[in-house]
Amino acid sequence: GKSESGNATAAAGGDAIKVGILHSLSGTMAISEDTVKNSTQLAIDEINAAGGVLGKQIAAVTEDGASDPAIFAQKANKLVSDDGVATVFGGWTSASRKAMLPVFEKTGNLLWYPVQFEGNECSPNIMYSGAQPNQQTLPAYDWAKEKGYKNFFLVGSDYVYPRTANLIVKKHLEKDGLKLAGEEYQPLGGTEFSGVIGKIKAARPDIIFNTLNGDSNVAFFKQMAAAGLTPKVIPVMSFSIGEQEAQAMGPALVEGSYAAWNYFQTLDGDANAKFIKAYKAKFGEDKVLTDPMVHGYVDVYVWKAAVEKAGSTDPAKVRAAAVMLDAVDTPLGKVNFVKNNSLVQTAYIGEADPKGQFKILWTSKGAIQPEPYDPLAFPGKTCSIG
Amino acid sequence: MTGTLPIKQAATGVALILAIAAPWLLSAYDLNLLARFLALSLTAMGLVLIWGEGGILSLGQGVFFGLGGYALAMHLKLAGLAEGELPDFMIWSGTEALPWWWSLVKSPFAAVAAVLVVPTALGALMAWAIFRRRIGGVYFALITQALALAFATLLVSQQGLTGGFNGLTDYQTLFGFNLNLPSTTLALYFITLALVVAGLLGLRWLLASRYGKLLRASRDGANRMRFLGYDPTPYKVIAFAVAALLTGMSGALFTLHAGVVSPALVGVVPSIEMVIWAAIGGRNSLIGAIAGALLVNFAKDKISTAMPEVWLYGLGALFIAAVTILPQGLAGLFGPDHPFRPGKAGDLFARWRRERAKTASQPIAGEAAP
Amino acid sequence: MTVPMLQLENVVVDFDGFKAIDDLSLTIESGSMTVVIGPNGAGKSTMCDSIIGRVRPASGRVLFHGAEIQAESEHAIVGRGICRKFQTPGVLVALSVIDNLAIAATRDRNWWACFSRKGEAEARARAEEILEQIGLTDRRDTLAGNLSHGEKQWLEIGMVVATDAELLLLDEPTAGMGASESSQTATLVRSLLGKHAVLVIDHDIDFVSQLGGHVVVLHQGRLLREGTLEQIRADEEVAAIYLGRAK
Amino acid sequence: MDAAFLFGQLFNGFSVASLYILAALGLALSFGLMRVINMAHGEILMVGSYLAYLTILFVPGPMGIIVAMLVAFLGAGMLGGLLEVTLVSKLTSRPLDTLLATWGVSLILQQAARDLFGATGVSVTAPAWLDGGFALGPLQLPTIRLFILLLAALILGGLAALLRYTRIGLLVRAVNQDRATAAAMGVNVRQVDAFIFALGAGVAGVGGVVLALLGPVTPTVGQGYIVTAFLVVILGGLGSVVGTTLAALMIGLFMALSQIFVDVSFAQVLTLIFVILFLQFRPQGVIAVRSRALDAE
Amino acid sequence: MTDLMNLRSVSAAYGKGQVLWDVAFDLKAGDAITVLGRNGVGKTTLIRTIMGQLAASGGHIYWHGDEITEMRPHQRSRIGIGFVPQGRHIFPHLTVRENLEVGLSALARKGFEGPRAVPEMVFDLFPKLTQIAGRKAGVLSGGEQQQLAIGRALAGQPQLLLLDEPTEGIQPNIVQQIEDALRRVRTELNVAILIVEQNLDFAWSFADRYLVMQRGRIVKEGRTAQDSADTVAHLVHV
Ligand SMILES: Nc1ncnc2c1ncn2[C@@H]1O[C@H](COP(=O)(O)OP(=O)(O)OP(=O)(O)O)[C@@H](O)[C@H]1O
Ligand SMILES: Nc1ncnc2c1ncn2[C@@H]1O[C@H](COP(=O)(O)OP(=O)(O)OP(=O)(O)O)[C@@H](O)[C@H]1O
Ligand SMILES: [Mg+2]
Ligand SMILES: [Mg+2]
Repeated sequence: GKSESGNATAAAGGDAIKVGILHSLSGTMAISEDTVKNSTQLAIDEINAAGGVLGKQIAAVTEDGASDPAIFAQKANKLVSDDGVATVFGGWTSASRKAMLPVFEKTGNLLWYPVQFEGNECSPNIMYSGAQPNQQTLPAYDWAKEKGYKNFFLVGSDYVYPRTANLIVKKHLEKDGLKLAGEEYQPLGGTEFSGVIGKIKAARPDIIFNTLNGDSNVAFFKQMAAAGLTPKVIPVMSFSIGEQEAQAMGPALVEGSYAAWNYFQTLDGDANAKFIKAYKAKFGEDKVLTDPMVHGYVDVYVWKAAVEKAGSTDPAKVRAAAVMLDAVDTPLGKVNFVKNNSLVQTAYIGEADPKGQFKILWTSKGAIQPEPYDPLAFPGKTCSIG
Repeated sequence: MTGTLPIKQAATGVALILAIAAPWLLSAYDLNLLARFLALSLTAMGLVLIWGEGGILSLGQGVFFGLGGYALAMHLKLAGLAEGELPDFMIWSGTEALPWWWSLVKSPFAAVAAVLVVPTALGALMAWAIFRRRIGGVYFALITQALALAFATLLVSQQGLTGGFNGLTDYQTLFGFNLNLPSTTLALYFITLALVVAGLLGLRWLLASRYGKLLRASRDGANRMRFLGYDPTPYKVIAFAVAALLTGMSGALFTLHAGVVSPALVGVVPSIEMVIWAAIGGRNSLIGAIAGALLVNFAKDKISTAMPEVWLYGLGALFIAAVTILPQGLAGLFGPDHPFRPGKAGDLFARWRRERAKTASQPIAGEAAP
Repeated sequence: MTVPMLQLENVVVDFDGFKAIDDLSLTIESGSMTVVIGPNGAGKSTMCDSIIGRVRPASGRVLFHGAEIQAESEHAIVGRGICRKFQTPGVLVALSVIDNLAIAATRDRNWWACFSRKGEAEARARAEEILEQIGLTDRRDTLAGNLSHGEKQWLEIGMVVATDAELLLLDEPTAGMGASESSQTATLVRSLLGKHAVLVIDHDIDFVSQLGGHVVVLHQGRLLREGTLEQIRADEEVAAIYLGRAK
Repeated sequence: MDAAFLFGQLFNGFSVASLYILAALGLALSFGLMRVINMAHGEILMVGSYLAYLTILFVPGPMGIIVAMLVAFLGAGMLGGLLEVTLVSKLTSRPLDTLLATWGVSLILQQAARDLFGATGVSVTAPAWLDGGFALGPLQLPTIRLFILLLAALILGGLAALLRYTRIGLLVRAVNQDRATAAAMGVNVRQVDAFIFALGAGVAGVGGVVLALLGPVTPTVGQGYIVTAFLVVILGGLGSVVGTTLAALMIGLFMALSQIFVDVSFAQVLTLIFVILFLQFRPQGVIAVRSRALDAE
Repeated sequence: MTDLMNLRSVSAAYGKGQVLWDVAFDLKAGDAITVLGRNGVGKTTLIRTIMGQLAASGGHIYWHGDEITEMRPHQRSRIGIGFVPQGRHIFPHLTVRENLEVGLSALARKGFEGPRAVPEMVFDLFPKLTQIAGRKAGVLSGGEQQQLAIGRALAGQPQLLLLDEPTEGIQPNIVQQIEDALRRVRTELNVAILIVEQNLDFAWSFADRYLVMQRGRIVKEGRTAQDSADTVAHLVHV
């Protein structure tokens, strides 16, 4: 929607708490980030309707990061310095987060980042609510190992998340004496997979770990199918295909493939049912819900709780309060932030059904403590905050 | 022409005074934007030299922009590290030792030298290789575009060495100065402004010299030049190298002001946007180029804030307008035959009269010769 | 015996199997005047091309003061002292008439010289002088691209003269000129002799006769006849293939 | 590395080349004719893809894809013609400016697609008769790839014949060489321009359908091919059809074969460098055309 | 009988620089007019303006009494104006025959079509073209190209032929052939001819009327039969 972009929501009077929402509303990432913006906005609206925070309304200032890290940094700077927001919800790609990080550290403000990522970062000014590798990649790996797969082929988009996630997977393969059948990267948005598929055929893996991002997935699954390699022939475990992507790609294409997330729309629980209902009511019945969207939604509630606990919107106090909160019930299940600014959460593995929803095959034993640095891949590195 | 000159000079003077006073007039955020965009205007001026004067359209200026930006950013990354430590991204990419070419920019002086030398040398080499083979025009434009793509793809794919898609970010000190202090920011702004003014004057001088004429001659008369005993290649090579130098500086300064350099700044799309700054400002006008860079980028910032979806339509329309309505860019509005001159209006009127006369007086068959 | 200024030795120019110049040998002495005539397509322009480096002979040699030049780059050949006017006029369209001449009149044509002022005044003066001679004074500051065909022709002749090259190759200098302009050109060309050697290609026999000089007839890439204009005019074969009634 | 893999890559090379041919032919035509580089060409591919998507919504079933090709050919062709008449024709003899103006058009078309269809990619499902593949020894050749190869060959042949043997082909070539004179000989040059532009766009539209069969249909689908398509055109030399074909084959094979040794990203970098180096040695491209003009560069 | 063409105070300009001023004259079918003047007076500009390659900035041009001032070049060609440009401008990469076929476009009513066969008359006038019909025009010599350029214009069977210095750079015996051919075109086909020519003798013997231009204006016109060539020589060569 165009109406809420740019300036503070009209509803908010002079005495409102300003917060920033910073996502790509244009460019290649807009497709994904727009939905997170929506769910964040939904949470803000709900909170405002319920009386706001500390008795004040929340006024969201929305900015467009335009899928360009430099613009993310520029706009983060604007939100914090010019608009004077209390905190910012936003970011999707790690590149944008990395570009914004210095801005938040310099200004002492706080960013809530809603997407799974590669770990290896730990800033006091960022709240990482998306999965750390040990909450998504490694659980999926352990699951595959348990199912008896021995020969892993890694396919990813060419950027930091897939490369680092795969680095971790490779270390674990090595330790466990399993086989790396191949590792291939495709430029972001790339759609020509004939070469990669040639290599997959030649290597005959037991399972493919797919960290392709965005539209490349469509091309990958189509061309795999054309080459006779459906998910039934070689299982595929995807890390960036959620409900929305499955829907957009045409569910038939991904049917039977696996995905690892901390949220599926099919999860049980009242909080989830309520969230789904509210979102659909606001944005349309045909909409589906995904993991990052839920994180974007949850972040706002956690921020609110922290502000109320701290009795202030001061970012440092809010952060300190946020990591001390008790676990709360959310569409994700019970979650809470811990000292390394990351979220304790449960991992799930789902199998895509013909409607583009996921049947949950496996659930981790309880919520997993976040670990920014995998001890095997990055020995000796720890988070220095808190 | 003579009548418009003093106005132009006065306007330039006022602009300069405003630029000097800007730190006291603008908010910190807008000042930062101004600094960034002034840095970008160096790239636009480089394009005036090669495109406007030399007739060489480069769609790959992002390469030089990136070389300058990365050269400095590499240093900035190293400057924040303790002895023996690796930059963060190398660790998570599994790179175990610092590549030798990284250690070259360990000293800030070496880094500044690299910013100046690497783009220039590469620009010269590339231009020499291509122009020597008498490749020009659209061919050159497309080859440079491919280079920009190759460069960006390479940066992304060599994550362990370049920071990949994320690029390089999070800088702390330069020459021992804390980049986060407002005083440093202010100093950097003035350095940028000074370099822009120096670039402007330097290019003015260059274009007025005999070199400028020979460059223009080689634009569409390369063969004729050869048969007058001149080798046209060096003139184009010099132009390209100078533009690369300016663009490299531009990239380095931008990186400082923006706090990040990444492949998103160097690829096909940003490279074309660079051309549009020069096109909007006026491809034959240095001042126009500065104005173009500032205007387009401020517009982008403001419009995309207000209406993100509209920006792309706006940018697209700008491209089209720049070449159809204003082929000489904004500078064309003030040039010797700007559209607001009464003479033009007269011409339109003449055409209108003719149309009328046409309908009124069909000739009578067999009309005698006068 | 001294070496002649320019020597073509058994030059062959081959265009995908078609021999535009076929085993041609020719000598030009310093300060002399040579007129080349011959039917359209005889290879006259191509001969110039092969001297100036625009096409490369398939075999044979081109010697300038005894040095082989057939493999040198165009500007290097010009640098040795050969300059050529093209059949279709070629001028530096983006520069004014006077700048065209000044650039041609500049002695030091190395690229680094363009940053120094040395020799500039001299070149300018020479350019102004030639501007007079070619009658384009009132076109001094016009962009060369905006000249008419004939004016370009004049300008190009002026440029070639301005280079002060030892050997001037003029390919159809009077094409598109009227009779009186042609004789002006003839006067101009004759005034160059002695200091310069000139090779002229032209189809205008009146003009050729005003030039005097040694006449060479090319036909199908080969040298058909050589001699004075009188001898050539008297030649039956030349009449048949070339002159027709005009003899 | 086994032989099957090597032959597989060879086949992939041809297959990729066929995509580039479809993407580049239209460019080559307009480049050859008007010296115009149409930066919006990628978006014409995109339009073709979306037309395929829409057509298949209305005409499901096995023949949907054939209908889609017709629709895409006509639709994209009309768009191309419109673009030519409204914009490109105003900029003749300023090729570099056309390049920029059409880039502007490409931005607008991309955003329009985003507004119309959403930034999310949509997907076209290939009909069943394109599923599966042919076994050739140890090789499994996907039917869909074979189909595209055949299609590219057909279109190539058709175009070559059109240019070579028809009157319009002759006029196209004449305008190609000297527009002002062609006009003075009675050739309606604007019509010829518009025709060739529309034809090239039509071919691109069919290319777009093919892309839709292989990958997602997104507002930026054309961008992935366009830079390489340009390289194919300049490598081919002066917009000749044969040259374009050879160049596409060279690039396709180079890309596929280099992937034996390196990953896709790096193969792309190598391919670009290969083209640049190749032009160093043969600046006129694969097929060179001679001319006597003094300043024909 | 209607005049073939009338020019009424036609002016033309390149950008802001006016080159033609108030040019006016009439042509009847079968006329042969020569335009004389020194270099740069605007002869080519006049021809290009008649052909429509350059838009008239003022005045009117009529063809059989209908105004054609705003017509585009190809339309003028189709109503019967043939053109042989200065510098020939043949299509270098087309064969001789194809060049001639392009000339047939002048006979098209609309669209791209036109007859396919080049009239025999062209080969009859220029027998050389038959021999080299299959060669690429770009590699022909100047004289061959000139014959081709004239043949190409004639293929469109014009009523008026505009020739801009057709003998420039042509070997003497071919100049004669061209002259002969042009005479035949005039007498046998009754084509009006407007010719710009530097060769005063030829111009005088060929044309029956002359126009002398100076600085973009017609300063003198008359009949070649009445005046001697010498009376205009001083106007042509200033
Ligand atoms: N680049 C080329 N490619 C192919 N053939 C060529 C080329 N240049 C010239 N020729 C051929 O070489 C022959 C000689 O041409 P050239 O131009 O030298 O003739 P010329 O004697 O100068 O004729 P003219 O008097 O008409 O200028 C011609 O038949 C021409 O077709
Ligand atoms: N493209 C152009 N742009 C600007 N001015 C031009 C252009 N072409 C010709 N002129 C100018 O117009 C005037 C008339 O030129 P035109 O070519 O008509 O002369 P011309 O009589 O044909 O001469 P010539 O005998 O040399 O061919 C000249 O002064 C010339 O400088
Ligand atoms: Mg010649
Ligand atoms: Mg003329």
